[in-house]
Amino acid sequence: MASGPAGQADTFPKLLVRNARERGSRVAFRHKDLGIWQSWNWAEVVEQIRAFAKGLEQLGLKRGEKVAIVGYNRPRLYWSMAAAQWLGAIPVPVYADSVADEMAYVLDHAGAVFACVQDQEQVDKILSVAERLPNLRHMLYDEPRGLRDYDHGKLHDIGDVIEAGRAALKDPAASAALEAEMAQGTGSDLAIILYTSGTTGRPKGVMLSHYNVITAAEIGCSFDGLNETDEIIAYLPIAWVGDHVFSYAQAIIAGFCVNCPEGPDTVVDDRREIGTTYAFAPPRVFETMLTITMVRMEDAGPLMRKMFHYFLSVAKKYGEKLLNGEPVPLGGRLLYRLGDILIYAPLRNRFGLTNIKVGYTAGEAIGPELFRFYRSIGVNLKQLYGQTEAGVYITMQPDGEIKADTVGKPAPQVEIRIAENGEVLYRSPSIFRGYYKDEEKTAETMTADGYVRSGDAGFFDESGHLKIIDRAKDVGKLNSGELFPPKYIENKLKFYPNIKEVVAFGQGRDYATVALNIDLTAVGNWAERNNVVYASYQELAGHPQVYEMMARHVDEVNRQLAAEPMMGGAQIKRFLILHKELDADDGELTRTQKVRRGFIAERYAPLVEALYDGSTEADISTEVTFEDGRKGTISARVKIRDAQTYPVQAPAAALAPKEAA
Amino acid sequence: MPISEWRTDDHRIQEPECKGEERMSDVAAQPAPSLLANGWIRTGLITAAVIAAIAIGARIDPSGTIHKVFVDPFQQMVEAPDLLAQTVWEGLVSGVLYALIALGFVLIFKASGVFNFAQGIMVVFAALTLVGLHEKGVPAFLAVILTLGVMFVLAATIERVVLRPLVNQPDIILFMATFGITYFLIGFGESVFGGNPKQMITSELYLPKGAIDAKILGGLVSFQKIDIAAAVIASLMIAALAVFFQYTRIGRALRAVADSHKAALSVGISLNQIWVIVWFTAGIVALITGIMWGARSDVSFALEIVALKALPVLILGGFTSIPGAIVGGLIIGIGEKLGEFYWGPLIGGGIESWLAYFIALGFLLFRPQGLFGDKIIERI
Amino acid sequence: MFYREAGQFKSTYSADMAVFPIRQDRIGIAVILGIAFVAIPMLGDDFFISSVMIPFLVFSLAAIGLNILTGYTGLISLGTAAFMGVGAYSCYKLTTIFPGVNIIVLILVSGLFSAAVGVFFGLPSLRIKGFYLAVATLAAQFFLQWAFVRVPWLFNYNASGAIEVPQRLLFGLPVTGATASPETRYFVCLGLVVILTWFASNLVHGKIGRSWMAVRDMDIAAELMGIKLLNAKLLAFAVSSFYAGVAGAMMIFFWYGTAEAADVFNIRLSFNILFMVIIGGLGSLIGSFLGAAFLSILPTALKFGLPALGVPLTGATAEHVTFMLVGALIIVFLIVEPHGLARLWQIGKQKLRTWPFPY
Amino acid sequence: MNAHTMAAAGAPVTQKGEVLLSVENVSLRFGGVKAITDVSFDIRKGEVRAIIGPNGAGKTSMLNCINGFYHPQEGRITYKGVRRSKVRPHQAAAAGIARTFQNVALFKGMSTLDNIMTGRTLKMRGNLFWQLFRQGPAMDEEIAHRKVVEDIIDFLQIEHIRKLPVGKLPYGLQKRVELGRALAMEPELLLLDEPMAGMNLEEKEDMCRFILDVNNQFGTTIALIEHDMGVVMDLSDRVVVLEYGRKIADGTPEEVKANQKVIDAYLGVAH
Repeated sequence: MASGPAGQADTFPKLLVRNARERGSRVAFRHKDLGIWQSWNWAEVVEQIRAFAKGLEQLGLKRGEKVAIVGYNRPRLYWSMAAAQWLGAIPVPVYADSVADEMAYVLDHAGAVFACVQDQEQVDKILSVAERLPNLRHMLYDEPRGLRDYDHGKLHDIGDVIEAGRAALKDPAASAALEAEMAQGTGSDLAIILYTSGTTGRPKGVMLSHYNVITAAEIGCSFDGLNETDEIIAYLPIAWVGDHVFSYAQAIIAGFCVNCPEGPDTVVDDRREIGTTYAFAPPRVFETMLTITMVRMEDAGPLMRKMFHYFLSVAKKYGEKLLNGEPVPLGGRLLYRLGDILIYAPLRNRFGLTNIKVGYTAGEAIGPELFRFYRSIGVNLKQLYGQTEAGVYITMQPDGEIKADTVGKPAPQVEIRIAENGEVLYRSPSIFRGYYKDEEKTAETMTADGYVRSGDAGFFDESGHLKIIDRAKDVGKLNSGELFPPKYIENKLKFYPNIKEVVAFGQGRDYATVALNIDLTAVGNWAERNNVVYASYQELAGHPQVYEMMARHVDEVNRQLAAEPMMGGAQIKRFLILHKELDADDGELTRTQKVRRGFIAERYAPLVEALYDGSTEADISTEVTFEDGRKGTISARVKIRDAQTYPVQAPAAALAPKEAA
Repeated sequence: MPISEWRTDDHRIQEPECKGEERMSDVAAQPAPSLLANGWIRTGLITAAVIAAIAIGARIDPSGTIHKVFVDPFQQMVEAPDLLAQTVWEGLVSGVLYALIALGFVLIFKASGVFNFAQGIMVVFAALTLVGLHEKGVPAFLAVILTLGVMFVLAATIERVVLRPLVNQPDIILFMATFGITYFLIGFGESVFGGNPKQMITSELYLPKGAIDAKILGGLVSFQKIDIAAAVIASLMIAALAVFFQYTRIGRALRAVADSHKAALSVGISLNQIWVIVWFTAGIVALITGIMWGARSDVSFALEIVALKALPVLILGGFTSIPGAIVGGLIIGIGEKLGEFYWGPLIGGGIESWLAYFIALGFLLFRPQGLFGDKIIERI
Repeated sequence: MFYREAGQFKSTYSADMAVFPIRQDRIGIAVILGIAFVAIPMLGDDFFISSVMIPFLVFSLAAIGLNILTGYTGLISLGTAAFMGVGAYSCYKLTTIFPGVNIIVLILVSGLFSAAVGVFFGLPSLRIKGFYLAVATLAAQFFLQWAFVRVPWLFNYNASGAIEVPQRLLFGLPVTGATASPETRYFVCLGLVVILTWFASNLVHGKIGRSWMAVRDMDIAAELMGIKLLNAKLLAFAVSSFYAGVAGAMMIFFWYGTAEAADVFNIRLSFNILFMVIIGGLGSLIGSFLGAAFLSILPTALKFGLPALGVPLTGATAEHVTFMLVGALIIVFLIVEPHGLARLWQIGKQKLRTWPFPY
Repeated sequence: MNAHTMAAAGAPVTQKGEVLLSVENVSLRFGGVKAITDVSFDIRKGEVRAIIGPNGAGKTSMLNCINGFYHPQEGRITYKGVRRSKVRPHQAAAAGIARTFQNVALFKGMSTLDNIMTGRTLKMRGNLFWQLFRQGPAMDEEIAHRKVVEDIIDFLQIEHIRKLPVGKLPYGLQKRVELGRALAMEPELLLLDEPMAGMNLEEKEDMCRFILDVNNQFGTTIALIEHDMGVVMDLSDRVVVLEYGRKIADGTPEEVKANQKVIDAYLGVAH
């Protein structure tokens, strides 16, 4: 790993000092506390961090030692990271909601000697596992409330530590020594260890150097033109790489302001107050916001509701085009402008997204409808694909090239390769230096030529955008040897509001098939509008018109699949609509509402068989659990339909019918 | 007297501001603020001292202001007892009128907790309707019955349009609503019957006319027959009301509702019915008051101002006490007539317009709960 | 929908405690002031200014005064007209005694006289509450009204018993008397009302306002907080009467020009102002304006509006119908929104803030 | 169990500091009814003193005597070594006695913030002139006190209701706001009349913690009336027991719990 040229700001403490020099009076941190946004400018922040670092030094923190940081997004916890880095120690942020046992593992594994924590709750948690943490020497807390009577031998108020440091720094020699300590740091030094939970096993500590993090942060800053006038709200876990890069690294590099909300419950209000210009949220946040919107609008007057939906349809038609700078007829422009005054701008205001320059969603696939909704009302929402090991960025969506179903092009300085099995491999200056104390895992993950295995399967579409299909290990093969990505197919279908759940079959079979669950609310609404009478879910699910509807959706998905390289073989040949809703109580879904493919295949074996033996109907009877816990049996005759498949075409030609449709 | 038993000790009613939920403890106590603890004794002492001081002052300066205010009027009273008697009688008569207005008011306040500002206007309205109907050619006694019908319709309308939608609103809101009723009735009455003062149809109702001049205390005191009739009718009406409340089912329900709304419901009469009945009763009282008043002077909306005098009467008598209303009315009536006659000329006359309020105010400062009210107990 | 509050955050307590913390509200106020100071004098004709706007301003000020007493401190007063009368007569006497002194100063000083009288009649408020207190204020009403008629010194022994407003200049322009143009009178009224409203708003948002509201909401607890009930109540009486007094002086000097007290400052005016406060909304300054607008403009609008709609009305009938309508409207209002126009205003504002959501 | 609760649950100190307030032979009558008969006890600086007893035992009347709502006909109350006669409530407030009520007595039309701000009234100078302009000294003072109030809001964790009118808040929160308003007076003696009445278990625990924290962090002397014996035993240093207006026991929670008269009184009244 290369380090920056000598004398340049190649570590975060050096960058902070630069900020204090160049934009000392700009606000760096805000914290909603005691009713108002308490603010600190860069000069004050650096003064605090210096004193904090001195205080830590007095408590005996040494270069290379680890400092655990536990709590919600609080300015002084961010400062504790910088203060540790100032001395060459390595901050190890920990998820605040971890249970004591998990926390004990991380703290022990990292060998943390200090812990900076938010409040009594975290102090208690760590004290409860203190005997497992022989290395832990001191604990510092941000909020003194309730901690008055604790033994303060090893427990300190951060405020007191900073105060002590400040007093010690009155001595010019001590001050100079502290500066020298900071100057010793170089870009190649370890900056932070971020523990990733991973899907299996114990968390792994991803080691990132200053150079890694600075490079990653710079990629993002230059990509979206972030500067010191931007505002961000820090509300995601500080132990997560996204928050570390967005709310810490980029804030320091671009010099923008980090706003810490009053508490986890007030994020929405606090975001609105600040009016952030730069935002990050996982899809579920956007989804919740939209759901609340729709639910609330249900209570609005009929006129209001009508107007709302009319203008949403206008937005659907023109909004995204306008945002992408595509041509839109004058009438459309005017209508959109009117809609902006009446609906979109007030909506953005309620979401607190009025001033948003760019917003990111990542973490998991976002529904295209959801994604387009926000873009259509004028929020520049983008997707990115990233991992902790990459220092976050792998691919990003450049302005004007934003698609709902891809995660964008390789980020600047990132090289991507698709492996034989479809796995995405990447290499960049910001990738991690290895897992802490785990050579074996590191070797497994990194290739000899310096690429990192992402564990995800994906492919590039015709315009060079990466599409993530699934976890690499979940992607199967049909008998023909073609790829069969079940989750990818399921997600494509699930993004239709009429479809609630999908199970795709095909592993080790000749072709792909799906079993569907309709969304009773959406389809029921449709039925009401179209005078379709039904008495139960089962009846509606078996209705010929509903089958027609589903056939159209399947058809569309097939066209899309046909147009995508490598996916054409996974087109859906046959489908059926299940006679009952998949239910976690029946073991068909996990408690987090994920389909249990294997279990369903067994339970509905006659149906699955029918999907492959060419019959048009099949009888099934399944045991169900009612809400009151009673068990019963549902029997039904389920129809099976063939779906049209399309020849795998050249991408351009394949898109044509889709556009027409 | 049975009516006196109808007086409630409910603090909510004595103290309109003090709602039930404001009670904060289970133990009652005297209010700590007491300008003059042991009021009567201390008041007596102070009064005696003041009188003594005045007497001395008057002695020293027999022609000065003190003499004019504190000695001269009493000398006049003693010197011309017939004039005093006449004045007292005049006061008594207007006192009866005040008492009648206050009575209508007390009825409504007790049963529905509404501070009915419109009572005065109801009096005018009833009288106007009667005279108006007669002018249109309706025979007098039929007109009385029709007017009663109008008053019933009015009561039912008020219950339906005003009271029912405003149930459970704060007192001030209901009070304001009766202002609305007042305005409406003024406008309505004037547009139907015209704004000019009218003559009451006394002879058609066989009410006596003329005066009896009695030789009393060495002079002639003139008693208007109509005034005597008024006093008699008022007494009869009060007696009738007493019987009504004591011996009829509705009357008992009304007494129950004054104590608690729930209790009234258990008697089996709906609150709405009770309101109609009580407002109608107040309407009857208003009609009788209107006839009496109209017989002495013109029937016009000028009575609106006179009706306000019911307020000091109520303060004196307490908002919930019928005997209080009567005694209060008489005190105010006599007090202001005496004041006007003996002291008025000293400061230009016309003090009748405000004297009643000052009497009530002075009274309030020493006995905030009124003449017949129980001592207010503040609960915390 | 006009409220775009995203990005409006407070990083100091003074910003957080501002009377109008939302930028759009501040813009709204600026627009209203702009209309009042520029558009109305430019566009309104003399009739509109002198028969609609000036009465509206006078009533607004009186309503603010009564609202301070009744809405904020919870003391009912039926004597507002009398306190207005004190202001008017004081001002008249002051102009006679000090002909050279600036008329604005005299108007404000007459407010002080009214305040003093108000304090005197407020003294019983320590002992008595609620409707009982209303009777005390009625005593003020009738006594003062009597005094205006019976004490000839107050009207300079005029044979007619009326007071005639002399001409006074302000910056060389006649502002009172027959030669004063409606615009000048309007500007002076507007200026006074704006400044006094600002003062009132400052008072009710600060320590004093909190003491008043504490006394109103629960006097026992207020006393426990160390609030001296008598002081708080008397201060409310003083401030309230000051506003009423200034409004009364303005009424005679800028609107009526001449007046017989018994006709003007009567109990009905007191009631009218009480209605304004109730219909406008107790404990709301904006409500005072809304209530004043509603009740001062409504009769004029009816008088001229109904014939325009083809309902023939002669003078007397018009008055009767107005009375009926006002009475009916009061009842309707109390039923529909007992908390007054201010609450409707607030609900409307809340709707706009949460737009497009219903809540 | 964490370190904090262990420290708090340690053996209560039976005698804390000198006597702050003493009640000697106090009797209170309303007309012919005797509410309190010849009751004497004292409250020492820094302690949590509980007053318990069945309904109608005169507990609230006792508090009312202490802060000047009632004036007992007999006996004397000495506060900080000075015998008081006919103290008015606002004088008691000025002397450092704050109070909450059994059924909250908040200013319902005002926000949480304004309610607690009224608690600062005595500490505010208030200059009418500057108040008119809401600038300069008036604003500075307002801000200075707002800061104190915000600390209290933070302490009681009622940030989210800061600007809401208190009338519509749930009961438990109202009680918390009322405590906040009393705390804003920075009292030396805090009288709490059934601070936990009508609360659920969780709210009670919160309230207990607040009371202990107030006593602990600010050294405030607390006298409280409470029905929940468990709470009383946990919170208080000393307990005085009243029944029918008479004192029947006085001592540490353990002593009182063992007292036969107390047991009888509590068994006699179904609790």
